[in-house]
Amino acid sequence: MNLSKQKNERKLFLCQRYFYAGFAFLPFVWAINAVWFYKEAFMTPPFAEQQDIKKYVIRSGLGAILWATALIAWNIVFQTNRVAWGETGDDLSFVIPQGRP
Amino acid sequence: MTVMEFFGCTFIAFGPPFAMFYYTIAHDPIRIIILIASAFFWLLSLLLSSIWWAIVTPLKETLVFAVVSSVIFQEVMRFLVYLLLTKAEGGLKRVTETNTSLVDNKHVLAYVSGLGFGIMSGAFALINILADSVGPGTVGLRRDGDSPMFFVTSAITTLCFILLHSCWNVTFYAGVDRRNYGLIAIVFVSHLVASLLTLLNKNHLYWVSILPNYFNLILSAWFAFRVAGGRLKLEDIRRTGLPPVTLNVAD
Amino acid sequence: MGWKKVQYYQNVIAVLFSICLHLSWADRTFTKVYEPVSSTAACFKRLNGTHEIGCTSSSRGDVGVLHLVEDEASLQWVLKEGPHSPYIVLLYPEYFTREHILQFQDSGRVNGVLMLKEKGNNSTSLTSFSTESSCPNQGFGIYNTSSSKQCQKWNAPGNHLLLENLDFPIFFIYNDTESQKLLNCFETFNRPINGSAREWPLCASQLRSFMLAAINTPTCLRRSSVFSMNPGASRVCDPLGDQNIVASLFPKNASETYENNSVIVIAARMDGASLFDDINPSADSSISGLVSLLSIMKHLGNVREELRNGQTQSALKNVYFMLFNGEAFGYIGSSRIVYDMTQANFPFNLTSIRYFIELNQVSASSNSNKNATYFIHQSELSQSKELTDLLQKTGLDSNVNMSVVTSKNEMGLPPSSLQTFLREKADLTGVVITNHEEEYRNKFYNGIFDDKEKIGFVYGDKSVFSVQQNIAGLSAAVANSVIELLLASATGSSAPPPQVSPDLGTVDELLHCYLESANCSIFRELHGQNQMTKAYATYVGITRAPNSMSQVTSLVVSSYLGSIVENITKEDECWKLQKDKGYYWMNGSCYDTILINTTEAKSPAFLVDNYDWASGKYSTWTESVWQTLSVRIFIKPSLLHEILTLVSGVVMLVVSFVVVAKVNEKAELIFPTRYEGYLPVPPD
Amino acid sequence: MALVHADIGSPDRSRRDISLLAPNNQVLEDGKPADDDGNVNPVDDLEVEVRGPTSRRSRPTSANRSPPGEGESDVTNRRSREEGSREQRQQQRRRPPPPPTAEEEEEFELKYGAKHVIKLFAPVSLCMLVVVATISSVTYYTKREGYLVYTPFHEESPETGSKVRDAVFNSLILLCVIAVMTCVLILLYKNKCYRVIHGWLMMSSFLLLFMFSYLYLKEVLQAYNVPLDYITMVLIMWNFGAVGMMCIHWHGPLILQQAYLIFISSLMALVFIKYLPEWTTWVVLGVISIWDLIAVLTPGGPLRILVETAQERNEQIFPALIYSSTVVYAIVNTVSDDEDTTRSSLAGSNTNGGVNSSEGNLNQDGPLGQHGGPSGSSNGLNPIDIADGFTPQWREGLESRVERRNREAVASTRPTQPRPNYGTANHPNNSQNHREDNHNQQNPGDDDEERGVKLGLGDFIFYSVLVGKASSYGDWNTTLACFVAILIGLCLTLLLLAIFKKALPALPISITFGLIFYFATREIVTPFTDVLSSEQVFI
Repeated sequence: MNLSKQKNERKLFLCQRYFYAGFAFLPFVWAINAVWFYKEAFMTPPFAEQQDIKKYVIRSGLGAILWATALIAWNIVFQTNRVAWGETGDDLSFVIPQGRP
Repeated sequence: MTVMEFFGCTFIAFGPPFAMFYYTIAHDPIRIIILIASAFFWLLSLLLSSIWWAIVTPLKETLVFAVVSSVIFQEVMRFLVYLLLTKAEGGLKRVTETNTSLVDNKHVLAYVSGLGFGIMSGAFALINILADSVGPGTVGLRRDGDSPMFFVTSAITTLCFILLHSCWNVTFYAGVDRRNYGLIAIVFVSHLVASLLTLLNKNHLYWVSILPNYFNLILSAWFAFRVAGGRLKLEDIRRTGLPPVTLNVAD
Repeated sequence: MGWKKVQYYQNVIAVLFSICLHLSWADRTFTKVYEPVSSTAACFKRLNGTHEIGCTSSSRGDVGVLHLVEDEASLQWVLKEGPHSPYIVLLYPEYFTREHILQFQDSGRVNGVLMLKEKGNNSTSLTSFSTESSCPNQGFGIYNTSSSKQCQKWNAPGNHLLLENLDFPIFFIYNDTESQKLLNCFETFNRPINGSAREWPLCASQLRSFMLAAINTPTCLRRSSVFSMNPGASRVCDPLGDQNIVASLFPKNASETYENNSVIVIAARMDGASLFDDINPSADSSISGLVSLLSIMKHLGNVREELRNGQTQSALKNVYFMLFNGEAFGYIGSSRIVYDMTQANFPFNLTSIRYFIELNQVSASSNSNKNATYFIHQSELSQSKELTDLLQKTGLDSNVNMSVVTSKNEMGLPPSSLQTFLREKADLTGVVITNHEEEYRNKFYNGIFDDKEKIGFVYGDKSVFSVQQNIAGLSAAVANSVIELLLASATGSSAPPPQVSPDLGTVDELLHCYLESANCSIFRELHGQNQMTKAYATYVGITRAPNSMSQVTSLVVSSYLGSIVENITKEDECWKLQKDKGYYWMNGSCYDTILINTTEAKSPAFLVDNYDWASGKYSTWTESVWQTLSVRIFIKPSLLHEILTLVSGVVMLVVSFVVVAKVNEKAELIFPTRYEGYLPVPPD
Repeated sequence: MALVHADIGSPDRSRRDISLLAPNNQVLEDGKPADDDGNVNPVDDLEVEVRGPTSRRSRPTSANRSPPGEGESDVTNRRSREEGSREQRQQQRRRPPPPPTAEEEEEFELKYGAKHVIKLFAPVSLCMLVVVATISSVTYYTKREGYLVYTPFHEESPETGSKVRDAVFNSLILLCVIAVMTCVLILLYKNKCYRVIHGWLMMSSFLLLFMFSYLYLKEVLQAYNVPLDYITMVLIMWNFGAVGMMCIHWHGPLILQQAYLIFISSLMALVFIKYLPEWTTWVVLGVISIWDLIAVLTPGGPLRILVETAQERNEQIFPALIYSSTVVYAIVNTVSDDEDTTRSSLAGSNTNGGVNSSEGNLNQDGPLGQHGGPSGSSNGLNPIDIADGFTPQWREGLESRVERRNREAVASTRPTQPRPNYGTANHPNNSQNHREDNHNQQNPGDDDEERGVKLGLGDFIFYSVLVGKASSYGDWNTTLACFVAILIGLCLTLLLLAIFKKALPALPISITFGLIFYFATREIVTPFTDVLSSEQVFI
C-alpha cells in the first residue's frame, strides 16, 4: 500500500502493529518497519505522531540488527564446527552437503 | 573455467546495445513497446526465412541462398513495421505525453524499432553460443580449423549487426518516407554485403569479414546520421540555429 | 466407427507431435568444443567403519592438461617442470604404481589419472598388477593383530592402492580407439617439442566422478537415513553385499537336525574386486574355485542316488555346497553365514560340520609333462590326516598332485573363508586347496588384469596340461574323496562306491561362460537367450542391486543339483508351484530347486544393534552413490586470453555507457527536432 | 483565489463539455446539480491532462493558467498543469465530477495503458526469469518424480499415438475440474459465503508461502550443496512466510507485496512443470486458453457472470491473488473495518470515500476480494491422492486455476468501474470538512492509480509454465522466442482491453503466440540458426 496516502494516525497504527508483530521472532518484520517508515520518521515535516513513529522505527531497526548479528554469528559457529560436532552436527543440519565431510 | 569468456563476449556483444537501451529507450514505455514489437517482427522474418530454408532443399546445402533470401525477408519485414508504425502514429501522437520527440522526430521511432530488430537478431545469433561458452573448454579441438577465437569473433560480429540494424532502419524509413529509393537500395545492398561477408567466417578469414563489416557500419552510421539531419559542430549550432542539411542521395 | 475416427485424428496429432518433439544438437557449439570419451571405468569411493577409500572428483569434475607419462622425464615434467599444472596424467599400466600415484597426490599438480590398456593386444607385457593389499583381508582372519601371521605377504605384488584414499579421479580406458583419441589430442597439442612446453591453447580433459558419501560408513549411513526422511533427496551410500548360494546334496526335512560332525561343507568364493568399476574378471582369484566347485556339484549330483542308498547308516548325513559372496571385502558372505549359524538361522550350526573343504585359487596350468600340483593348507589347530591322505589318493587317480603344506610353514593359513569359520570354532577340521604353497602364483590378484590370458585359458583346449584339464581333475578328486567319506563310514556297503572321472567339457564351458562371454550355451539355456557378450562382473556390488553373476550361478547350481519334475511339462504350472515347492522353469523343463537356497550376503555389522564400527569384527564396507561418471576432452584457452576477453568486454560496456550518455544529452542539438512526422502537420 | 480566476476563464467551453457529458446521466444525478464553475474544472482539467503536451489546441489554456514565462519548457509546463489539476481535484471533492467521455476515456487508456503495460512487463518477465533460472540450475524441477491426480495417464507408453491420447485425456480431465470449480466458485460467490472462502484463501496461500518455499529453499541449497542448519532454516521460513501473509492479506509495502505475488506464481509454475507429464503440459496450455476464451466472453460464461456480479455489487477485487500494477485498494477497505478511528481519515482520498459510502458491502469487501481462489481449492481438495502424496501440489493445482478465474474478473483496467466509483466515492465527501484538502494535496496522481492494470497470478503462472518448459530443453533461442511472443500477446490483450473496456481473458493470445513460436522455433528456426551460428554466418 502507499504510505503517502495514509493519514498520520494510520501510519502510527501500522508502525506500531509492525513493531509488536516483530516480537513473534519476526526480525524481518522489524527490518521492513524500519525501512518502510524511515522516511515518515525522519524525512517528512514533523507531525503529531512522528515522535512515536520515530521511537518504533528506531527500536525495530535495532531489533532487526540485533537479530541479524545473532543469526550471522550462529551461522559462522555452525558452519565452522558442523564437521567437528559429528552426529549432532548432522542432526542440526537441514541440508547436509554431499561428497564432503 | 571460461566463465570469464562468457561475460567478456556478453559485454562485447550486448554492452553497447544495453547502454543505448538504458539511455534512450528505457525511460519511455512507448519506446519499449515499439522495441519489443519490432523484435517480434524480426522474429517473424526469421521464422519465414527458416521455413523457406527448410522447404527449399537446395538452400540447405549452400547457405548463400539462405542468406540472400533471409535478407530479403528481413527488409520486407522492415517495410511492414514501417507501415505499421505509420498507421499507429495517430495513436502514438495521442499516447506519448512525456516527450514529444518520439513523434516529432520520426527518426527516433526508426531508431527504436531498428534497435529492436538488431537486438533480436543479435540475441538469436549469439545466445546459444554464449550458453555453450560456459564451461572449461573452448572451440578448436577438431583440427579441421576451428579457431579458439570463435566466441570472441562471434560476439564482435553480433555487435556489428546490432548497430547496423539500427542504422539501416533510420536510413530505410527516411528513404520510404521521402520516396527516396536510393536510400532503400543502399540499406538493402549494405545488408546483403554484410551478411555475405560473414560467409567467409567459415574459412576463418575473420579479419576479412569483420573489418569490412565495421567499415560498412561506419558508412551506414554516416548515412543514418545525415539522413536524420545530424550535425557535428555543436558550438556553431548553438550560435546560429541553422536548419540541418538533409542528405539527398537521389539527386 | 466413431472410435476409428478418433483414432485417426489421434494418429494425425501424433504425427504432428512426433515431428515436434525430437531434439538434434547437430550444430550446437558445444559439439565443436567437447569430445566425450566413452568406454571408461572409474575408480569410485568405498567406506568402512573408520575410513573412506577410493577416488572422487569435485562435483563439477576435475580439469587438467593432458600429459602422457611414459618415462622418467615425462614423470618429472608432470611432477615438477611442466608449466601448465594442474595436469591430467595419461599413463600405461606399468606406470600405474603405488609410488607414482602417491607422488602425483603429494605433488598437488595432478588433477586426475587416465590409465590406458597396455600397449599392443597381448596383455603379457605386464608381469604383475594387483591393487589389492599385499595381505588381503588383513585383520578379518583368525590371526589377530598380536599374531606375527596377521599380515603375511601372500599377495606380494599387491600395492594396496585399492585401500588408499585418493583425492583425484582415476579412470581406466579399456577401448583402444578411445585411448587413441586421448593420445592424438596429446600429441597434437601438448607433447613438448624437444623439451620445451607448447603454447596455449592446450588439450585438456575433464573427469567427473563425484562421490556423494564422505567420512566413513556410520556417517554416510546416518546421512542416508536423514535424507530418506526428506522428500526428493537421495541416499549417499549402500552396504556391500549380495547373495550367498547354499545348496545341499540331500534333502533335509525341517524337523530333523544334524548331530555333531555330520555334515561336509564344500565352499568357494564367487566375487572378486578391483580398483575400477565394473572391470574385475578375477579369473584366478575367484572364478577358478567357483568353476571347480560347480563341477564337483555336477559330479555328486549325478551320483546322488547311489550315495543316498549307500550312506543311510553313515555318520555323515549330508553335503553342503556354499558359494560365498563379498569375500574380497572382509569375508562378508562367510561371516554372515557363520553369524546366522550362531543365531540358529541356518539349517545346521558350526558343530555339525565334520569337514570343511574350500577351493581357493585353483587355476594351475602345467606345461611340463608332470601333473599340476595343488597345495592343501590347514590351520595349525585342526589338522586332519585322513582327509588329506584321502585327497592325495584321489588326486593321483585323476592326475593332480596334492601336496600338504606342512604346519611348520611360517605363512599360516592363507586368506580364505575358512578363517571366518575358524574364528568361531578354532578346532574345525578344514582344508583350503590352492595352487600356491607360499605366496600367490597369481600376480594379478583382485586386479583388472586377472583375466583368462593370465591363467592361460584357451576355450576348447583339450590338451592334457590345460587349465581346464587340471581344474577338472581337481574337482573329480575332491568329488571322489567326498564320495568315499560318505560311504566309508557306512557299514556293509553292498555296491562298489561310484567313481567320477574328470569332466573336461563342463569345466571348459563354464570357464568360457565366466571368463569370456556370458553369451554361452549354458547361460543361454538357463538364463534366457539374450546374454551380454562380455563376462559378468564378479564385484559383489551393493545389497540393493542383486548382481546377475550370483543369479545365473544359482541357476547353474539348480541345474546341477536340482531334480527335473517329470509330471510337469507346462511352464505356467511350474511357476505356480514356485512359491511353495520351489519349482523353477528353465531349459524347457521344470526343476525342483528346493535344495538350492540363496542367503543374504550382508555383513552382520549392519544387523547387530549399535555395532561398534571401529571394532573391525565384521566387514563394514559400503559403496558411495554417484551420479555421473564421464570423461571428455577439449581445448583449454590460456588464462590470458580469457582475461583479455573479459577486460575488453568490460571496457566496451563502460565506454559505450559513457559515449551513449554524452550523445544522448546532446541529442537535441545534434538532431534538431523539426516536425517531420509521417503525417501532415495537424492544422491548428 | 487564483483558482477561481483560472476557472472563470472559459465558461463556454465548459458548457460544451457538459453537453458532451449529457448522455451518461446516471452519474450526473449521482452528483449534485452542477453549477458552472464547479462543473467545468474537472473536465477542463481532465482535458488538459489528456491532450496536454501533444495537442497544441489546449496549450493556450494551460499557458494562461500557469504563471507566465513558464510556458516554453515542456516540463515546467506540465508541472504547472499538475498544480492546476490538484486544485481542480480539491474541487472534485466538493462536487461530483462528471465522468470523462468515451474518447477521453480511450485516451486515458492509451496514455496510462502504455505505462501500465510496462508496469506489467516487468513483473511478468521477472516471474519468467525466476522460473527459467530455477529450471536451468536446479535439476529437481525437471526430474520426473510423480504426477498430479489430475493426470491419471502418465504417457509411459513409447508410441506417440497413445501418448497424445493420454495428454488429451489428462487435459480434458483438468478442464472438467476447472469447469466444476468455476461453478462452485460462482455459487459460493453469489451466496456470499465469504468467511469460508476467506479461510480457504488464507490456508492455501499459507501453504504456498510455507511448504513450497520450504521445498524450494531445500532444493536450491542442495543444488548448490550448501549446508544449512534447522534453526536458521526455521527462522528464515517463519519470517518469510509470516511477512508474506502480512503483505498479501494485511498491509505491507507495495513492492514487497508484488515481490511475494511474483514469487508465489513462479513457485506454482515450477510445480506444474515438475508434475505435469510432458505433452500434457502443452495440451493443457492450449485447452486452458480456449476455456479462458469461452468462460470470459460467452454470455453465459461463468467468469463473465463473476465479473458482472462483482461489478453490480461494486466490489473491489482483492489483492491476494491479483497482481496490481498499482496500490491495491481492497487493503484500505479491509482496514476500515479493523479500526474505526481511521474511517474519518480514510474519507480523505476519494477511493476511501467509497469505504464510508458503501460501508455495508465494503465490510465484506475485503474478505470478498480474498476469496474465490480457495473456494475452488476447498472443493478441489476432495480428490486428494494420498498415494501420490502430492496433496499440496494438488491443491495448488486447483487453486492456481481458480486464481486464473479471478484474474479475468479483474483483468480490466479500472475505468470500467469509475462511474459508480466516482458517484459513491465522492458523495460523502461533501460532508467532509476541508481538513482533507491539504491532506489531499500531498497525494497527487490518484488518477494514475485509479487506472492500475491488474493481472491475475494465473497469467503469470501459465506464461511462466510455457517459458520454463521451453527452457527446460536447453535451447535458449526457443525460450527467447516464447518470451517475446508472450509479451507481444500481452501487449495486444491490453490494447484490446483499452478498446473494448471489458474484462478480457489474458491467456489466449499470449499462449497461442507462445505455443506457435515454441514449436516453430524448436523445429524450424533452431536448426537454421544453429547451422548459421556454427558457421558464424549472420543474417
